[in-house]
Order: sequence, then structure tokens, then C-alpha cells
Amino acid sequence: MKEIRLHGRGGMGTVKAAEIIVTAKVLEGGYGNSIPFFGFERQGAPVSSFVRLDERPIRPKTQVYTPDCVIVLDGTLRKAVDVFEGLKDGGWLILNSEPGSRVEDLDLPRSVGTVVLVDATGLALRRLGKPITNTAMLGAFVKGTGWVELSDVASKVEEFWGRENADLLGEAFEAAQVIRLR
Amino acid sequence: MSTVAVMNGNYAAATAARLARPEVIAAYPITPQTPVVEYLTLFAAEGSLSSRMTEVESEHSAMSILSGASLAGARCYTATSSQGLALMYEPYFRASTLRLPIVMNIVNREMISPQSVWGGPQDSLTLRDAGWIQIYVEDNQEILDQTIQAFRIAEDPRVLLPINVCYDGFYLSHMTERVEVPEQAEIDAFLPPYEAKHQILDPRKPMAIDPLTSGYLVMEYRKKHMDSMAAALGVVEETDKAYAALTGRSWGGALDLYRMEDAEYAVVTLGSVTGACREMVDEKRAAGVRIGLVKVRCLRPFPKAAVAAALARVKGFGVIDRNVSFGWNTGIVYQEVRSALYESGRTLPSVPFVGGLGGEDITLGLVSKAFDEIVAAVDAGRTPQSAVWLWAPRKGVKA
Amino acid sequence: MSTLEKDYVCPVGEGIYAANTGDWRTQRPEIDQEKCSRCGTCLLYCPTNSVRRVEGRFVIDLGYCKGCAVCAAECPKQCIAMIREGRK
Amino acid sequence: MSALDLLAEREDMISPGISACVGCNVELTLRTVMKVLGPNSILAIPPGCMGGVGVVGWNKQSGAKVPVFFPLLDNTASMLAGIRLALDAKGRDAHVVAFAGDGATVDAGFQALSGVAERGDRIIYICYDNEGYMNTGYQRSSSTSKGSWTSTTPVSKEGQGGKRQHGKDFPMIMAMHDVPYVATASPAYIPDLVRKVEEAMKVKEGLAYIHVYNPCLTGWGIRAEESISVARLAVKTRFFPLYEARNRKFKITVPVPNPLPLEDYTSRIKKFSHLGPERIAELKDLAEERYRFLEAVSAGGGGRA
Repeated sequence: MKEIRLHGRGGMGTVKAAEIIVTAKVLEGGYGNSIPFFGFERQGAPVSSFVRLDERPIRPKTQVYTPDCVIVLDGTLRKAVDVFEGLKDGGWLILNSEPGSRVEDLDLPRSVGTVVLVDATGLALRRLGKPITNTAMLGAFVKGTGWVELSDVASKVEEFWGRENADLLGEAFEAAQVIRLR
Repeated sequence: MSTVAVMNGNYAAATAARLARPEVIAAYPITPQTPVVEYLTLFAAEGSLSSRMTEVESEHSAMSILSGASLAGARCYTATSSQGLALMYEPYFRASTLRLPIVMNIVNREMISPQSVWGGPQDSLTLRDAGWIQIYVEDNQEILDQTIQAFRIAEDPRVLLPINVCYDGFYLSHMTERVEVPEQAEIDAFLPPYEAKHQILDPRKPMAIDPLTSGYLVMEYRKKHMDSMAAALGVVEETDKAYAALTGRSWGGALDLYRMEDAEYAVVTLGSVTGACREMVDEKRAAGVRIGLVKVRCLRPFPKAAVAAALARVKGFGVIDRNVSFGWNTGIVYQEVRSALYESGRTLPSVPFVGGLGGEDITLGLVSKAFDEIVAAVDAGRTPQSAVWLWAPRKGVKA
Repeated sequence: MSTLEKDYVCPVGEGIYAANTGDWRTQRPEIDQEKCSRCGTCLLYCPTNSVRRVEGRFVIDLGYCKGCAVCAAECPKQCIAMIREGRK
Repeated sequence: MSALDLLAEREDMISPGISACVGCNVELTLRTVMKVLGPNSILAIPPGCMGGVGVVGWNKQSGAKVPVFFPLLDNTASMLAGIRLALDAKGRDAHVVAFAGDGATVDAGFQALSGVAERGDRIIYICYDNEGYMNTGYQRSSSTSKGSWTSTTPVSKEGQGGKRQHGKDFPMIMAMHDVPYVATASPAYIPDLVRKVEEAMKVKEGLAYIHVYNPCLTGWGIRAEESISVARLAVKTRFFPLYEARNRKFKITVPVPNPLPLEDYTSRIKKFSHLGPERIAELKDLAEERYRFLEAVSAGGGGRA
């Protein structure tokens, strides 16, 4: 089983992104569930969502405490939230980062095994005219982990948000930089 | 033929309601049930739901509108949570004593105070004696399957009682997972249209509903109500079998047992915590502990004999309650299980856990701890006299 | 079968129950048909619906009349007398 | 058809023997209303006098010849809205009617009624306002007139006490919901009442609300034979004006250009017997205020048509 935690802000589509990952997995014949952290999702406030993926039915309906992967939809969240809490050793970090960011400057904990960097905000602004980063982050996630197929995610993204977002997904997939740290 | 979809619990409930073709729907939004109302209005706007729907000004009116509609012979559906259910109490009790087969999902949420919008079945469990059938489920597929079945159970001439299908707020209502959705034609065959024969408000057949009634007749009606509750237990099982024949999915009727065949210890569960407990049963069994699980699905009518039979060979058990019974100082399900055993003449060591209040997560770690505590208490022949609190201590919180 | 033996699932009533309110009466109305102008005021205002119009005349059906005397009070011709029950 | 012809010829839809007090003008109102509405009706009688006297029936028998039921005290309007939805779903039609006291209407039932009015559910709602909870021995309601003795607003031997607040102007509150039809009525004006029920029956979308002012013989202390005459005085003193409103178009149906002194009315009622001239004047001032308001909003500047 793979466990994922997404960190975003209200209005970024964090919960929906989590649902798309699950939907893609189910389309592929697998199982998954996603649970949003239960709070009041005010625009701009930190929110999180939990995802589990597996090849067999997933029984626990609990939050994720030791994720295999953390997706951070807004880099500035690192100031407010410990996004690495419980990250499994050798786990994945999918980070929305400024263009030209260097891993050495990111002050990552030792638990991170693979980091995926993408300027999701920049890509989203250019293509959508607004900093809604979930689609771009999904592209980076798929590229970094390969846990679900890009085409399945793309079809759902298009279904929910239209062609422009599906293109953004592909663009982010191409642009994302996967760095293995060990 | 069914369709595989991915949906949250509220969408599963709304989808089930749509498939059941209720003639009248009245609901008032409340967290965490709100999306059910939104989905239904969306279905109606899209044209996939033809129910008469009304946007009411309170839950009291929602249940009242359905009471009127049901008296006039309509199949009825609604959903609520917590304070909404509390506000409904007056027409809620009356819907059962008037024998109105209304189906209502309860998206379980903690009762205030303290102010909380998060999960916990305190709301519906507190109303266990109000004459409704109450069934509790553990995942989104079960929400959909059981909500469809609820209409058939409620409208069965042997039953004619309103029914709640209860699911945990947020943990299920807002959790997204894979759900198989049956075809409309399959459900149409499973659920013939409702015909109110026991009473009807219809000028072609004038009758009085609920005249002033002497005590001895109140006794008569109460006894009939109780008899129907008893009959409902069988109808729940039958309906589960009929639904399994249709979809291949059986949920076990009033009670669902997991790895109980040779169990020395048992954990009794209700609602969404069951999944984590199943996982932990497997884990403990792998470590050599012979523990099994009894999931209470039907809380009313309570399957007393089945519970006693399920626990007939264990040395002891524990109950994980996400609710409290003030003054009894344990959870409510624990009382029910203990009472059922008393009838069978057995006294077993047992542990009354209380955890997960106000949406607190009952983590796998906590479940593991609970299982260890069951084994330790049972082996020592110990029964704690009040609740064992299942929680992870936090800094600054008085434990 | 008596009404009480009816086997209803839930509290339902069929057929009409009528309290014997005619027994309540301590006085009864009598219309002086000579003085009556046939205006029907007594029928319009009788609380128990005890006034009948028969071939243009108004008569009192005493079956459920409670003897309230509203008809006598309202009659514009003052042609309705209230007679103590028990006297002929 | 004249009101007399109608009432003489139509079948009484209510049991001939209901245990209302001798002379009760609510019994008269109910029988009249139901004759006008006829057999294709579904009748709701919430807890209150008319429920208590057996209109919903007794044990396994009914008190009416139409389908009749007890709603709860506070959900009459919403239960009827549900019945309407069910009838709509089944493609049937009937008059869906409430006959409810002021407790079930202006107090506990107000939320449900206001909701129905706002949503436009098609029901006919008739309130018999006897200014309090009569079925349980006359406790005050928010419709009770200021100064009234009630069992919860007692009066001392010295004549002090009685209700401290004015009653709500409830029919006006309902009219302000912008519903298709609102009317006030009186058991002393039966032809007017008959016509208003007929108007209510014509409403095809939304609420028709009729507020009937029914002086209570037992609770207020009125002689049985004065049941109608006291009700008439309430109108003739402008204490309870008769009007109707279609959406916001008002019309006074029984204009009172030269009102009788209010004392003519209050002096016939025991619950006001402790009130001195000052407190009567206070009632009169409010009645005049309300009447002037009604004239101002009525068609033709007073509706003296």
C-alpha cells in the first residue's frame, strides 16, 4: 500500500487532486481512498488530504500518519506546517518550487529519498492566469512516483476542469525535475 | 451490470436515494450531511432525479414534510446529522409510531457541546429507543447498498417502519473510494413501488390518522410496533440475501462476523472503525493471537440472540464505542452487547472502550493498543467498571 | 366486529364517532313559524349544524343540539324561544 | 350560490357530535369552512380545541367525513406541504387544509407556516384565533390581547396584572410574506367567511391564509348565547377588522366607518373586567392605529368599496 499526504491551501483544489489520484488508480483496476483533513476550508488557509493506493481493497478509514509521499502544493506552507511529519524513510517529496531552485538550498530532512521539483505556480499562472497549482502538481507526482498512469490522470483532469488543465498536466509532467537523493 | 465509480460517502448515499426513486425528498443542510442535499438538487437539475424536492427551513420541517407525504402514500427520503437530528426529534419519534416507512441517512456527527462538527454516532445512538430501525455501515459501498436495501426493508408489510442508515461523518461522508453502482433497471426490479395499505390520507378513502386514543389501545399499537421490530430482524437478513443475489455483495444482515470461527477473543465494532479493526485482527492473528471481530450492523432491532451466539465460544471481548452513555459510564454499544449476553446466561470479562469522540481518529496504533488490552483483561478475568479511554495523549490535555 | 377489534397496524379511525351532545341540552329552541321571516340566520349561525331548511321553512333537528341559544339570540325576528328541557 | 343556499344544501363534513363547549363559535367556523371546501379535502387539526373535542376522532373511529389527522402542534403547515408534494407526485389534487388554533399558528407553528408561505406550497391554512391555549385551560399566547386575564397572566384581587404585551398582528405578518391570498374573518360574518374560503380555493399556486377571530366563551368569560354577538362587536369596534390581501393588494371587506365604543365589546368579556378606562384606552389606541394602517394600505385609500 502507498500512502500520500497532500498539503495545500483552501481554494487550490487539494482535496480534488487527491480524489483524482484515487480515481486514476481505480480506473486501472486497483483500489484507493482519499480522506480530506476535516477542517473548515477557508480560502487561503492550510488544508491537507490523505490518499491510500493499493492493489486490494483498503480497509482502514483513518488519516495517514506515515506517508510514503508528500505533495506540497504551495512551497510557502513549509513555514506554517511540518510537511515532513511522519514521512517514511526514503519517501517522495513533490514540491511546488520557484524556478531554478536547488535541492541543496531546500533544507530537506534525511527521510526524503526522492524529490520532485516543479514551478507549479508559474506554469498555472501562464496557462490558466491563476495560481491554482493542483493540476501541475499532479503532473509532477505522476512523473516522480509512477504510481498511476499519466493518461488516466489526464482523462479525469480533463473531465473535471477541461482541456486547458489537461494540457497543463502534460506540461508539468515534462517540466518536473526528478532528483534521487540516494 | 454495474458501473465502477469513485465517490465519497455522501455521494454514495445520494446515488442510492436516486436509484430508489423516492417520490418526495425534503432535507435541510448541516455539516457533514450538506453535500447529500447538494448532490440531490444537482441530480434533479440534471434531470436524473424526478422526486418532488423541497428546500425546507429546518430539519423539523424536513421530517414533518416527509411525514405528511408518507401519510399520503409517497416513498420518502431525507438525510441529516447531529443537531439537525436533535431538532427533528419530535417528528422523528412520531414517524415511527405512525409507522411511516421513511428512509433517512444519518451522517453521524458529535453532539455539542463542546462545539464540534466532526464525526461520532452519539446523535443517532441517543435515539435508539425512538422506534426507528438503525443500521450502521463501515464503507461507501455499504452506504450505497444498505441505503437501497433500506427502502425495501422499511416498506415491507411485515415491517412498515422508518429506517436510518448511519455512517460516520467525514471518515465516510468525505472519504472517496471505489463504489460499484448497480443499474437503474436492477434496482427497479429490486424495489417495487411503495403502496401504503395500512393507512392513507386520500379523499377517496376517508380515514382519521391518529385519533385520540385510550391507554389500552396505545398498548396495542406499541406491542404491534415491537412485533414489527422483531420481524424486521428477519427482513434485514432476507433483504441482504436478495440484494446479494442481485449484486453479489452480502453485508451479513444484522451482524457481520470476521474470523470468529476459532476466536478466543473478540472485538465488537460499529461503523467506520470496523475497517481498521479488521486490519488489526489480521495483524494480531499473524502474531498468534486468536482474535475475531463482531460488527454490529443493526442496532435497532438489536440482534440479541445472534450477538450471544457470536460470542458463545470466546473467553472475553471488548467493545469500541465512539460515543458515551452518561451515567452508565461506558459507551452505548457496550451496554447492548452486555445485555444480550446476560440473556444467554454467560458472564464474560469485557472491556468497554470509548474513543474517537468529536472526530478524533481511532488510529491503527490505538486499535492495536485496544486489542492488547482486551487480551490482557480477558486473560486476567478483569472487567473494568467504567470506560477505558482510547486516545493518544496530547500535550496539555488532561487525560 | 366492534370498532375496537379492528386490526390496524397504526392508529387509524374509520367510520364516524359522534358524542351524544343532544344529551347536554338544558334548554331547547322552538321556532315560531308564524313569525319566522325565513331569513335563515339561525341556520347560518348554529354552531352544531342543527338547523335544517325543509321546503323553505327552517326547523331544528334536536339530535345533537346543545341548546346554546345562539339561534334565539341572533334571530332578527326574535321568533325563537328557549324552553327548559324536562317541561312540555 | 348564496351562502345560505350553500350551507343549507351541502353535507356537513364533521361528525354531528363533537364535544366543543356549548355555543362554541369555532365549531361553527369549522363546520362552515368544511361545507364550503367539500369532500375532496384533507384536513389537519393540530393539538388544540378542535382536536381535543374529537374532530380527528376517538380510538378507532373518525370525527370527520374527510381524511383528517393530527399534525404536531408546530408542524401543521409543513405536514400539509408534504401531502401536497405527494399528491403532485401522484398526479392527484385535493384541498389540503389546516384548521389550527393560534397556539399552533402564531407561536409554535410559525416557523413551519412562514416556511410554507415563502416556498409557495399550495395549502389552505385557517387559523382560529381565540387568543390563547384554550384546550389546556387558557394560557396566554402571543396572540392574546394586552391586559387579558389568562391562567398564566393572572390578575390580583386589586385588579392588577393581566397580559403585559400586545398581541401580534398576525394576519398582517402573513400578508407581508407576499402570498397569493390572506384574509381575516369572523364567525359573526358567515357570508363573508364563505366567500373568503371560496377565494382561498381558487389559489392555484402558493399559500391561502385565513385568520378567523373566535372569542372563546369559556376562556374569556362570555355567555353562550352571546357567542356571535360578541364576535360581531370585535369587528364593529374596529378591534378586529375584516379584510383580504392578494399579495400586497389590501381590501377592507367589512368597512367600519363609524366604530362603536370599544367598551361595548370589552364590557361583555370577563377577561377584560379588571381593566380601567386607561388600559381600555390603550387597547383602543392600538386598534385605531392598526385600522388606520389598514386603510392606508388598502385600495382606494380605505377600501370603502
